[in-house]
Amino acid sequence: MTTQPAKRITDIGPPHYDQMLHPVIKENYGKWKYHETLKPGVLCHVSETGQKIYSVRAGSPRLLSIDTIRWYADLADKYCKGYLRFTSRNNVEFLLDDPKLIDPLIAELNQNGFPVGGTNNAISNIVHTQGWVHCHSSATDASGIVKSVMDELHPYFISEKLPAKCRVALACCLNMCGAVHCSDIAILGIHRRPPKPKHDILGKTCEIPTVVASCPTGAIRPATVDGKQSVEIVEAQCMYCANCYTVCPSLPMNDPLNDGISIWVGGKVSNARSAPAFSKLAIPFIPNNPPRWPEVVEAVKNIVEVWAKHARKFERIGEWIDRIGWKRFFELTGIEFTKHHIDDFKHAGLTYHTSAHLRF
Amino acid sequence: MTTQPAKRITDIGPPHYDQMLHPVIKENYGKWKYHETLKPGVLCHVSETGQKIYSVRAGSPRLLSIDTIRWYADLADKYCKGYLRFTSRNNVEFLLDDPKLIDPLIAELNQNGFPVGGTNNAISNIVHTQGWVHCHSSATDASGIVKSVMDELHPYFISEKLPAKCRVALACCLNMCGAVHCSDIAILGIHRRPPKPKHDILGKTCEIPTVVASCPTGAIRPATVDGKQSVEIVEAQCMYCANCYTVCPSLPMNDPLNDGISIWVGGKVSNARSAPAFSKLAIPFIPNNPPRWPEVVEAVKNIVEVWAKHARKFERIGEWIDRIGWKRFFELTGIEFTKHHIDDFKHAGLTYHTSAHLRF
Amino acid sequence: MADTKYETPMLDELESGPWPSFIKELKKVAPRKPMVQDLLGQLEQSYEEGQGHWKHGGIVGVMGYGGGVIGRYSDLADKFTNCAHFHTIRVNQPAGWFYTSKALRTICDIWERHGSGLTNMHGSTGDIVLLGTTTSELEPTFAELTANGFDLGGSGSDMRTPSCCVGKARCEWACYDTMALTYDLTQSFQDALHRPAFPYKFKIKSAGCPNDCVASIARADLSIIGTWRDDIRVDQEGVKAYEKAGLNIERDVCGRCPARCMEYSGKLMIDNRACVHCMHCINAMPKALRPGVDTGATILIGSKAPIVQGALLSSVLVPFMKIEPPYQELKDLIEKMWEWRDENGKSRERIGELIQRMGMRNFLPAVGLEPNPDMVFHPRANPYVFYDEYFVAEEEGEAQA
Amino acid sequence: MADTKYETPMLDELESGPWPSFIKELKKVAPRKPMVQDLLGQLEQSYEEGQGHWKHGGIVGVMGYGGGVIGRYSDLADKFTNCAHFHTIRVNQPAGWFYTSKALRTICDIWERHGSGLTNMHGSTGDIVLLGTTTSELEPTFAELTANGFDLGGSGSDMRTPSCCVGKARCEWACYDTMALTYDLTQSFQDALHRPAFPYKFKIKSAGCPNDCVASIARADLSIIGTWRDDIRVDQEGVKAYEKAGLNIERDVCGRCPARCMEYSGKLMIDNRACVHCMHCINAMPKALRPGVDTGATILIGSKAPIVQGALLSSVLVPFMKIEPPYQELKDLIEKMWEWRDENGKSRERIGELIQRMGMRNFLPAVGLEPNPDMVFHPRANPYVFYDEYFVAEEEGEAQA
Ligand code: SRM
Ligand code: SRM
Ligand code: SRM
Ligand code: SRM
Ligand code: SF4
Ligand code: SF4
Ligand code: SF4
Ligand code: SF4
Ligand code: SF4
Ligand code: SF4
Ligand code: SF4
Ligand code: SF4
Repeated sequence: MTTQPAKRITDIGPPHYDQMLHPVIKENYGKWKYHETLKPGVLCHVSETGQKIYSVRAGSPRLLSIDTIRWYADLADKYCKGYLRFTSRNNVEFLLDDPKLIDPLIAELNQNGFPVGGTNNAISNIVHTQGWVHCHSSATDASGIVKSVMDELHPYFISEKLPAKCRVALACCLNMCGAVHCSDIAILGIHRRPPKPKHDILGKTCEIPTVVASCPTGAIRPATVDGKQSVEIVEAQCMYCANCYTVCPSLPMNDPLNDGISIWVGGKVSNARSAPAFSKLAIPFIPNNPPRWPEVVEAVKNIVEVWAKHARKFERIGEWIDRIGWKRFFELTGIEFTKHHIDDFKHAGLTYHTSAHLRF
Repeated sequence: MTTQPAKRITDIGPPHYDQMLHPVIKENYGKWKYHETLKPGVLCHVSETGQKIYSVRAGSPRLLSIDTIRWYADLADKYCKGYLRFTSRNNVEFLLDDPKLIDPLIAELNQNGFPVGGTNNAISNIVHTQGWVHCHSSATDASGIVKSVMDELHPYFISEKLPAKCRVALACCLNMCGAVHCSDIAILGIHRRPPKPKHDILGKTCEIPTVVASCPTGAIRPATVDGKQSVEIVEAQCMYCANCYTVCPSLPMNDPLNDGISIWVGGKVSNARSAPAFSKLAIPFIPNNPPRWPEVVEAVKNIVEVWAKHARKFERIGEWIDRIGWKRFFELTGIEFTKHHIDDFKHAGLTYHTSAHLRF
Repeated sequence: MADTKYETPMLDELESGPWPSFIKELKKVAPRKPMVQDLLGQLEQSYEEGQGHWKHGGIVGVMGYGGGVIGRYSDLADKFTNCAHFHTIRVNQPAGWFYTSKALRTICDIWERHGSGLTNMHGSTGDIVLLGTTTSELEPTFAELTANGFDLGGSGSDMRTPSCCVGKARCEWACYDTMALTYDLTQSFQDALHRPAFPYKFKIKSAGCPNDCVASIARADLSIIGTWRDDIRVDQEGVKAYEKAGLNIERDVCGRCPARCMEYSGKLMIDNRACVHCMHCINAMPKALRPGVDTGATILIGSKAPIVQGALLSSVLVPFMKIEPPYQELKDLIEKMWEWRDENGKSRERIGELIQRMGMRNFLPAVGLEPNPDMVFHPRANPYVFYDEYFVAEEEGEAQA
Repeated sequence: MADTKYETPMLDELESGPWPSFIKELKKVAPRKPMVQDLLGQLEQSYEEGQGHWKHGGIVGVMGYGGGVIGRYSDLADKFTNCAHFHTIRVNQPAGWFYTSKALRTICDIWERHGSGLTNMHGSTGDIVLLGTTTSELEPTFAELTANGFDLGGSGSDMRTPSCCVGKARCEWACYDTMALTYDLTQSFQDALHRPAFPYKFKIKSAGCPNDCVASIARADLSIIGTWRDDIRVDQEGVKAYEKAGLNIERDVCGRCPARCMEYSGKLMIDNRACVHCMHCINAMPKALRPGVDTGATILIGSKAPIVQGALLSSVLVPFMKIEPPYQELKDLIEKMWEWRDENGKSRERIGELIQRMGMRNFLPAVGLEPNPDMVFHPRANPYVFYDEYFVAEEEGEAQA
């Protein structure tokens, strides 16, 4: 670290949002009355005062260069009096008070390869994580898969023709920084091989009791290997969660032959209609196939399309499956149901089907 | 045991039911087309052949003297060609082929204090257990409470005016021989004090490792008391399940000051409409108050009446609560919600309310 | 009260009221049964004190059988000497609890001779419960019972007496013959019933349709619940008749269909592929609707009361099985699950708990069943998937070698 | 490709297609950023091999702060020397992710000077993520950031950067001011944010209504979800307009209301006492329906990703709380739960897991809340109820004395 500057400023927190608000927003803060969608990606919020703010939402790779951010700033200056925002799904939203500028803005965005959409019953941006670009934990990449999948789902980003919202998310390991556990479709990187202890250095780099305690299934035991203090992994008890690796670098999990992707479906976050729900396992494993992961793209697309075809209005994927049952879901998507789909973790027994409500 | 008789017959199983069937039933076995209810407690089943069998259902204390059974036999001879049956809820059903005999049979039953009813949307007999009449485990009596409650619910037995079926059950301890865990209303005897080890004899009467292993919460530890091998109970960890007592007589649980009754609601067994469901805690504790347990009677009656008043057609108690929410259930019944209602056993966390679906 | 030995003021209060009184039952036999007189005395004391007075268990039985008798001793034996012993005998009921008056009288006569004269018709598991006798009367009672075609039920770690709903004998909805199956299973597994050799009890209950009138899904390790897989039979005229009679078909039938697969507008339309076979519409209009004709049963596994690890409901094992004599598929399945439990189960662990502990992953292959989405409410939500093996890179293989 | 050091044929394939390309982003700065050139090289190798090439963690940071920087080192440092260090800096976003072009340019300029020129707008927790710099640049970056009014976000076992939905700034449904609250909490708990002293991380997310556009119920230890407790405001003419426009109100609005508390026949009737505040009807007819005016929030606790004991959703703690400055009630509650966790939590145990482990029974009194049926889906189904004390008979007391 460099030496402390003379007058060190700390603990100031973020800038106050007030400085960042478009005048129309500032004036109508808390006074919004209703909104309408002018076209996919373009919202118009109308205030009690009659004033309106127009939002144009553009898709983003999230991993942005400062060049692109500067270009966003230029666009904001040109169309939005200098005001813009980002969304909770990492899209960028340009805030306009002049509806005439909407189409020119969209044209400029499109020209530069930034699609406008993601509103209402669209597939918005994929919430995702670091992958091979920045994380030590990843069982797969993040940005590359997102790019490949969104290239394919792009028609659903720029239109609003789906039965309901469909939220896709990706996390490159079980830590799930993409919080994929509650998504309509989740793409999750998984390991399938127990950690390979580096016996020579483990004792020096890690606290063995901490390592042992870190394993949720108790698969780790202290052991002396070649005269060195280390741990042994009871491989049959390991389900590759990598929690041990998080606490101990000498237990690497990466393994190209066994790492890959799993697909999960039917989760949601909103309380609209049905309660928030976890995503459930659809496809246990697809090998990593960079740079475009065609099998993953195909799997996601298939699920989206089968759902789009069969769901009723307002039915998100999980709500649709609730109605038709998992049996039909597997039939209609052609996905195989395997032993891996049956839970065997802590509360597994509660997922067993305790009724005679069956479809034939 | 007495000595073995010369020709010992074993393993013959029960008599074949064929011998026990009314001729009309035998002839129409498997050919029934539909049924109708002639009046509460009186069913008429109609066969494809056009033949009919009439069933008259009478309430029963279940604990029957052979005198009463002989009287049943007499009635069966008089009205039913000698055929009758018992139900899965321990009522007796007289099977008639002559509808003219129905009313005389009912008259005779009523005269002798045996009510006719229990069909359709009635409250049928209370499934129950041994209690102080026969069991070593009981935290309360069975037959006495059943008698007291049914005296009060009798109007609901002889009519069919409820919104749906309401199944009441009683078990005198957590073993739940009355299988009260899936009843609309369950009356359950509970202990509230840890077992009191008989240190002087425990080591001799019980296998200490078995005793220790029997405790689901790990509240039992081997201990030497006054020089004798025994166990100690970590009282704060004991939730009075009595499983240790079942495996070891030297850990008695009975304790009049602390034993009593809990009331559970909303369970069901049938798959009709909603899936089978467990009963949930309504009232954690009511002291034993023999001979008539007025507080228990009142509590059950209150729940029945509040439900009857508010439920829609075909809504069993659990289905009604599903619709209105537990908050309203507690409000409407005036039952207090306490910390005891919040689960803290194995899967407790899954009962926490993970949505913003709330009623105000 | 002259006929009983003890004053029983508290119990006497339970003689009044519209519901038949068990105290009256006791008093009916008490005059000729000293055992019951003492029982009344002891029970009165229990009522006064608020606690039972029976000692813990005690193993008694009949020769060659390991179950069927529950030993019971008073802890006030000095005071109530006549009910110092008060064992119960569990007797297998005829399937469906059907009796002739003759059969009932036979039992009464035997019990008059050898026991208290008190019974439960029936026990919660389904047995005829003969309530209260002494050790020395057990063998004679047994001899008379078997001589008259009756045999003992279960207790301890054995197969318990199977029981079933009235089924095809008197119910139009029975999707298979519950009584025939129950009789057959009881006979086929006599040894498992009479000689406890399991880690813990095993109960079988058979219901003819999803109404489950024998509570099998809550009270049996093996629950056999009838169902159909073709279309519900609809008599449209019958439906209209219900409407005319005042039933709100749209709201109360279609509106309560859990699959929301019905529509009514003069004609009842059912999307049978979506129907979950709950029985509601049929229950509501028994004269107009009937289950289909391609019938069988769903086999479910594992229900039990809460001790020790919490109550369980049975869960789907085989979504649909034809249930026809000689029931070989079902019997094979039962034997395989028993074998698996014998190998893996702990003492006092029900099969449902064992499956919870070891997982379907271990159980299914053992009983030769393929995973099926009907077995679960939903696939797993956690990412903790076990794999049986993994790939090893060639270099590694070499390195290791 | 001339501008980059390495051939990246696999990555190049990710430049085509209609979705904006992150590879293009990398390549935009690569010409002037050797770090990014090497990053491209290393990433290409990851793509070829199917695995990442970053080493495990590494603690780096700025003076006096325990969080906000994620240390990252290449395990191919010899080959890709320029990205041997590749730390990220997490910077607190303005609430609601609102920016002026000026503010954005300020950040870009700082990052031009001190880092890779790559960012995430934004990280999953909500921070501005400045992606990739060396240890020596951390302190200068920090100095420039604070000089310009920006501060670091969280990492490690601290309070993480709170985030929120757009709320009252642009949404008509916001039931409280999410941005004001988020700003205030972030400022009030600066110390907890910058100096990790918890057993594990703690996240706060604020959504203005039950639509939960910031996924708070799934991704925050403390989820603050706006709601109302009076009646939904209905403009009946507006409703009719939706009908005219083709919305099937009965089927698609009333029929999907989870409380089934709506009826429509020319007029929309809502039983507001039964309404569960799901937002569906309002979502479906935003011009006609609005939340009530007695607004506040539901406070929920405990969500997290699956590591270690399985994922959790947040669960109801306070069904309704008014959310108004100075937010004292909420802050007191937060501090009490932190205290309780500090005392009881294990390292790497989220508060949700701690509550799962110790039970609401222990947690509620610690934070001064009474049990409430809204906290649970349903009361317990198992009979394993603990009591704090029991009665002791007088004799016993004496005997013991
Ligand atoms: C801008 C944003 C909030 C922000 O602060 O950034 C936002 C804004 C709006 N949301 Fe949202 N939601 C935003 C993320 C979310 C999320 C969070 C997420 O996806 O991680 C959810 C929960 C998703 C889930 O359940 O899994 C979410 C669930 C909703 C819903 C409920 C949808 C449902 O049927 O389940 C609505 C209501 C609707 O669309 O009918 C809604 C409605 C809206 C409205 C219409 C609210 C309003 O009146 O302004 C806004 C425009 C919506 C649109 O995109 O059609 N918003 N919305 C977020 C845009 C993300 C994006 O770039 O696509
Ligand atoms: C006789 C008996 C079977 C037996 O083999 O003994 C029986 C017989 C019939 N049941 Fe049952 N049920 C019998 C115990 C049960 C049980 C088991 C129990 O209570 O422990 C259940 C499951 C209860 C539960 O869900 O908790 C049961 C749930 C039903 C249902 C579903 C009711 C519901 O809406 O949930 C029906 C359908 C109906 O009544 O509409 C039904 C319908 C019937 C029908 C109408 C079937 C028929 O067509 O014959 C029979 C006359 C019913 C009546 O009482 O109104 N039966 N029925 C049992 C009578 C017990 C008694 O004495 O009252
Ligand atoms: C007699 C009967 C109650 C009744 O009044 O009807 C009964 C009585 C006893 N049961 Fe039971 N159980 C009876 C049906 C049940 C049922 C209901 C059923 O079978 O449908 C259950 C709940 C379902 C189940 O099996 O889970 C039941 C669950 C238990 C349990 C808890 C088992 C468990 O796994 O959770 C015990 C405890 C034990 O086995 O150690 C138990 C133990 C006992 C013992 C043997 C007491 C003991 O701790 O050893 C009781 C003897 C009482 C006595 O003195 O006669 N009894 N027991 C029932 C048997 C009569 C019959 O054969 O027909
Ligand atoms: C950068 C970011 C992903 C992203 O691409 O956006 C991220 C990146 C990492 N997360 Fe995360 N997490 C990020 C948001 C999340 C979220 C989402 C959220 O906050 O809404 C989650 C799920 C929600 C939750 O908190 O449960 C999340 C759950 C985890 C976990 C699992 C925690 C758990 O209790 O289950 C870990 C493991 C750990 O803490 O040891 C983790 C650990 C990590 C580490 C520090 C890796 C590690 O094992 O130590 C990652 C560093 C990557 C890197 O090299 O930069 N990260 N992490 C997100 C933070 C950016 C920001 O500050 O805005
Ligand atoms: S999900 Fe895993 S691999 Fe991906 S950024 Fe988070 S910790 Fe790293
Ligand atoms: S990966 Fe998970 S399950 Fe496997 S040893 Fe490590 S901590 Fe245990
Ligand atoms: S419920 Fe308990 S006390 Fe009652 S009979 Fe069964 S084991 Fe005995
Ligand atoms: S009663 Fe139950 S919890 Fe208490 S010590 Fe005995 S086995 Fe353990
Ligand atoms: S379970 Fe079905 S078949 Fe059996 S009696 Fe009940 S309704 Fe009839
Ligand atoms: S049986 Fe049940 S699920 Fe099937 S159509 Fe009838 S009501 Fe619906
Ligand atoms: S959570 Fe509610 S208040 Fe916030 S943006 Fe979404 S819809 Fe609007
Ligand atoms: S907010 Fe939801 S629950 Fe309330 S009336 Fe509207 S749709 Fe029904």
